Amino acid sequence: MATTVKRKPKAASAAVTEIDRDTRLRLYQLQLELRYCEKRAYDLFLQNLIKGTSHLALGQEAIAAAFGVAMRPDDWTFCTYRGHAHTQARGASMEGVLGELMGRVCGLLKGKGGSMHLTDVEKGAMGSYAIVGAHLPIAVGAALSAQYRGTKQVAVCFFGDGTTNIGAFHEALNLAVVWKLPVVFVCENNLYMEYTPISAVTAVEHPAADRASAYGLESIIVDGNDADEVYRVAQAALARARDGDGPSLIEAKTYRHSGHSRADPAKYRPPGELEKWLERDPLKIYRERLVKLGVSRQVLDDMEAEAMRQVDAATETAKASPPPPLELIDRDVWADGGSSWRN
Amino acid sequence: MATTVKRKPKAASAAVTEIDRDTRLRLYQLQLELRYCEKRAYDLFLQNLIKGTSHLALGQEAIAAAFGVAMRPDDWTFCTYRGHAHTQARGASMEGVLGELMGRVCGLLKGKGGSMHLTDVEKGAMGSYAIVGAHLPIAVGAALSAQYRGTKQVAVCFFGDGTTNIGAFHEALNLAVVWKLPVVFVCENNLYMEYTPISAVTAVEHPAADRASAYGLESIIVDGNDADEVYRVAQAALARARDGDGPSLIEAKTYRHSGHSRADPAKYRPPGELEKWLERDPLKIYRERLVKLGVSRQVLDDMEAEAMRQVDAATETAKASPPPPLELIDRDVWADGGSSWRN
Amino acid sequence: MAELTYRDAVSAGIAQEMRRDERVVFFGEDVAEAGGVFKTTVGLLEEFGPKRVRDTPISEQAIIGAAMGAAMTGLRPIAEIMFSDFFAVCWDLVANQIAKTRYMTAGQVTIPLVLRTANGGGVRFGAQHSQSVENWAMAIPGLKVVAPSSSADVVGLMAAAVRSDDPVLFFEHKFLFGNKGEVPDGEHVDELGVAKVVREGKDATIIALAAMVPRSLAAAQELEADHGISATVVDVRSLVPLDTRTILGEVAKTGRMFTVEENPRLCGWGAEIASIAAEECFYDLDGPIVRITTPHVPLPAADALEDATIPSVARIVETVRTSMG
Amino acid sequence: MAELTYRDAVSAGIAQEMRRDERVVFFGEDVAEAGGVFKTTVGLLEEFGPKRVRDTPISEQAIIGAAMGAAMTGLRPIAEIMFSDFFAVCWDLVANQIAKTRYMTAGQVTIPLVLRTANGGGVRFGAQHSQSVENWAMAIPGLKVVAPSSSADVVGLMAAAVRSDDPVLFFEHKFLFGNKGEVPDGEHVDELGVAKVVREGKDATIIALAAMVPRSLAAAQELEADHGISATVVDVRSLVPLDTRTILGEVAKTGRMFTVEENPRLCGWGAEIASIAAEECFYDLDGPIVRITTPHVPLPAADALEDATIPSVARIVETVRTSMG
Ligand SMILES: Cc1ncc(C[n+]2csc(CCOP(=O)(O)OP(=O)(O)O)c2C)c(N)n1
Ligand SMILES: Cc1ncc(C[n+]2csc(CCOP(=O)(O)OP(=O)(O)O)c2C)c(N)n1
Ligand SMILES: [Mg+2]
Ligand SMILES: [Mg+2]
Repeated sequence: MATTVKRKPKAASAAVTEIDRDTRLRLYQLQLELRYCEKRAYDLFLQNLIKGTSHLALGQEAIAAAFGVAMRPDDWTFCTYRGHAHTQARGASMEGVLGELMGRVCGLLKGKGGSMHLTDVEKGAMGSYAIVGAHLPIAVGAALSAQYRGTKQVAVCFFGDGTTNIGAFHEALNLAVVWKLPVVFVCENNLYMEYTPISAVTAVEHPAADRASAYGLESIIVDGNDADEVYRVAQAALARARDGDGPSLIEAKTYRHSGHSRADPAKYRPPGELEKWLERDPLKIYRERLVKLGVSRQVLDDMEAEAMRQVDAATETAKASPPPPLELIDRDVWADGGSSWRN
Repeated sequence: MATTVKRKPKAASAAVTEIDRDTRLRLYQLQLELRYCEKRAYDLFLQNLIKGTSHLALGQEAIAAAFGVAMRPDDWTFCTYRGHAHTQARGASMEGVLGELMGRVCGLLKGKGGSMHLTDVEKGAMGSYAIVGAHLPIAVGAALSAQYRGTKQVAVCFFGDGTTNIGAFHEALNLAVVWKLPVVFVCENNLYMEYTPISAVTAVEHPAADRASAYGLESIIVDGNDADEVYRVAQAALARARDGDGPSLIEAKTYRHSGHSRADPAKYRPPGELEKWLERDPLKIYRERLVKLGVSRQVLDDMEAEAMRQVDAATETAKASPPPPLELIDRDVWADGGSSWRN
Repeated sequence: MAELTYRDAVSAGIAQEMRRDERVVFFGEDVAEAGGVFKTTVGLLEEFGPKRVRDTPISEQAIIGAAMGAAMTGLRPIAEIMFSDFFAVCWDLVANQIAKTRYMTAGQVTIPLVLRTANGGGVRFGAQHSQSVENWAMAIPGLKVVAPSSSADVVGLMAAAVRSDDPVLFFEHKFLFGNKGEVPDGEHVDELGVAKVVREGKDATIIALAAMVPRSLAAAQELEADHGISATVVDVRSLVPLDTRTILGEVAKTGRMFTVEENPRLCGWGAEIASIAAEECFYDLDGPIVRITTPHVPLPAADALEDATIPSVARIVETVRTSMG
Repeated sequence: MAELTYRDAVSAGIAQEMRRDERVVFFGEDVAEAGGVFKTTVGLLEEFGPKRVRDTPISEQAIIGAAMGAAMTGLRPIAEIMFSDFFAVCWDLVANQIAKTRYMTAGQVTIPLVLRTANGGGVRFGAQHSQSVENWAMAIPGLKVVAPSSSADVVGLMAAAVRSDDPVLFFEHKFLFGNKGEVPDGEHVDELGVAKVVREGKDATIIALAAMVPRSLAAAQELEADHGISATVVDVRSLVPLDTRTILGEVAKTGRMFTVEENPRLCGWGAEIASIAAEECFYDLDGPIVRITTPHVPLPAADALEDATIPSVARIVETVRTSMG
């Protein structure tokens, strides 16, 4: 699948620029880390060490990884409940992620938020939002802050195909364009909202790209399983935002290998669909490309082993971490650290 | 201004069909009634007989009138606080309208709703909604009911340019298309939201028409000050809906002669703008056309006198009507007629 | 009598009403093909077909608006809002449109609909998927508000809600979905606005709702067994209409009132009922009215934290015991 | 001391803070070029320019979301929601995002913002433009809630709200916009969470907010003059944080408590404060706690109906008199 673009001169769409070897290795490394860590999360469910819900992005790693590599350290990420990868891709620690899923005090949120709200402000991971659409306007606000303060920071906002049908999507896109804000909207079209195919509930074929013109934006579709393609589009959109040319809306075509959430066996998929997409697994694609580009198998094997080692270490740390102390219940409602509503 | 249309085969856009003399006279008569009644409302403010707020549609009558004439009696209208004309155009009585504005018991809502909520269910005027955007999804629901029951009724939903930037607009349009519902969305683009030019807060030039493609709909722009043009577009859209071909989105270009609401002197308008639009006053356009088509001035003068007579009579009735009795406060919260929340 | 889970009682209740009345249609996100994310609507699409049972986009305003418009024009829709927290994205349609339109139009419009939702905490879903927001609804004139605690009540109150000509918000409790209970055979229809005395006692009256009902019952048993305190437990079931007769009557009998609610501390339904008592049966009270609530914090996610935040059996026992002591 | 209308006090308060702190930006619908539909923000665009004072589209979710995102990243935004009823179209951003994010992230995020709005009835705007929804906000953990009754409080509490590192919902009352009052010269900064005893009495304590404060004062005068009942009046000013010390202290002194609120009957702030008293100063009470509220109906529009629905001086007098009699 090639990147397709319609209309408008100053495009956020990808120029065919070269990506150097180091960048490529970082892209692979990051995809490995995201993949292995989420696979571990899956194992931890099965061991009943993760309670509540959890939403894996297995198969969608190329997008988070490409942006993670392309973004400046002081840029901001806003993502969803399916945000483990996006948060980690900004540098949040694996034990912070796994610990939060397991409800341990070493978790990014000390267990207070849970899997759907991963946040690491120091790393620019400005939060995972669990109500569909809410974070799009919030990302717009961060972009307003960057514009106002002249910092050239960019807010990147990830969301799913299903999110394009909620009102907040529309309001956020319009305001971002009206104020020409440095924000990049990334729709990860994985074909399904929860269990319902996006095509069954959407008036257009490409839920994001076919709406871009409603905000005077160009229509950008990228192969979300190809980290290089996403990286190029990301660089262009980030540059456009930094140059003061306003927002972009990118639709990345992808697929989640597992169900919507922990509870979902994904029986609604037509037979053969998953298999077809597994052929296009972003890690598989990327490994093959690196091999073709002359990276030795040994280097790749080492990278894989290293990622696994990190995940193992993080798992041990998280498992050893205690549950959060009960006094945290009354902490941090307010900026003074407390929760008191009376004198 | 001609009707412009982009894309799509089965169009709700106007074919250049002939409009017969009788229809034309009804269109004029209705525009007169709407105009004179609202002008009277304005006079009644000045006499302090109308309290609270009130939103006139002086200058926008062609749209309400054209749909009023084109719709079937059992079709449904959903409109906004600026809904006197739309409600009256379905057959609601002038004293019902003026009485409601004056807070009298003869009002359409017995004084309980006020000017922003005019409703006459018997006439298919299903309500005026005062929170921007809310009635679009409600109209979608009425269309669902028509589709489900197979009645071929159509829901027509009027709203302003500013409304295209709120989330409910987006959700309603998408769902209407997904379910292929018999609903006609009519955006009356009068260039301003309240006091702010729509162009200052909207990402595209044509707030509705430029968004039609985001729902797979054709882009339709019509001269909203020409009742014939609107009538043709209305007929086509209503037919399309009745034939089971789904919704339409129409952008009607128009202008309000007065301020946004009672409190607004409309100082934000650039000099000369109002004057330019007064040249294109729908009543003026229409009278000239009728004269050109051979209708005698005497017939037109008589129609005008008759409309004025009706307004005068309604004014007297409304003035003579008492304020609503206090027992209405506790009525009609519930379907049993009462308001009791306990036993 | 059949034994049904609370979960299955939901679809049973809806199916009972859809069989009876063609005007009842049902829609929401993932409710049709998938049978709902909580599996509360399994089988409805199969039985009633795609015209009556529909999947929607993620468009809560459109869902609620569509339900309202359909209800105004002859249907009796049931719409699902997947988690009650999401009422916040469509509250205008609920609180400003559905609740007020009949009144504002002097009765011209009737809006017979049911908005069902999964409410409440206890399942580690975190602060945006665990709220108890029945108090948001209770605060809005024009809405009826129901929250069943048992399988039988799910069916019976669902039927009453669907048959009501007024809009009803129907709060199903996530924590109860797996609970089993007897449901009367044949058509089962209950009544809105009737509280139930689920345990009779002499010393104190505990007023509870939804998941707090079984917890209050367990607490009452422990209070009796371990502390010799005999407590009445009232299941409110319906916040609007509110059965003040039963509630105040039971309070007057014991002279002590406790409310147990999942709402955060401020402005929950417990405050409302406590205030009614403080005004209307002040002279029957032998001591302070005590509310047992979630503290005024968003709900934390980790198991230990969540369990210590929502009122527990232990906290109910402890609070009643100390206040009576 | 300058005399300012409540309306002009709004822009004065905002301007005072914008002069002091560059991080304060302000936006909303029709607030800049037009100075606001209530003319509460006249002159701000002229003084602070279009980078800091911005008109928005009709997109309340985007407005509130933008305020939140900006607040998380270094600004201190003030956003306007034109009528408080419209919080219903953006309640998710307020109740689920702004209120909870700091807590959920274990304090990683600070959200210093002010959401201002025109609240309350009395101006014939009908049920969708007249609500008193400060109780909606009070029910949500994580929001501070302020409602001034005088010009001085508008300025002083606005300053406190802007300087607070927590999100504050600031309820300006439509009915008070034309009222004049003294405002201290120079920088005026008040404190959140401090109630004010605006009249001291011996027999009863009336707890009021916003437009109900002048009305309660008038009622207290009439009660004293015509019925020999001497009433304390407390202006709550801040619902969160709540000055329970002052409120309960004043209730304890007189032994009788009345709340006067515009909220509809069920789950208003009056219920909350009454319940606190029923628990914490039960033994100080000499009689029932009585709430004076709008009945549980949407607000009707016609003058006669609206005036008879919102608590009036006459109704306050009558209710207190009868309950004390
Ligand atoms: C307002 C709202 N409605 C419904 C949900 C329940 N929900 C959670 S995820 C989801 C599907 C989202 O689909 P999409 O945007 O495609 O993202 P994906 O899960 O595929 O990454 C739904 C309906 C929600 N969280 N918020
Ligand atoms: C959700 C919401 N936000 C703001 C308002 C206040 N308001 C009333 S009318 C209006 C302007 C609407 O503009 P438009 O849609 O163009 O309609 P017009 O008044 O021009 O007919 C605004 C902002 C409202 N009623 N509802
Ligand atoms: Mg998806
Ligand atoms: Mg307009």
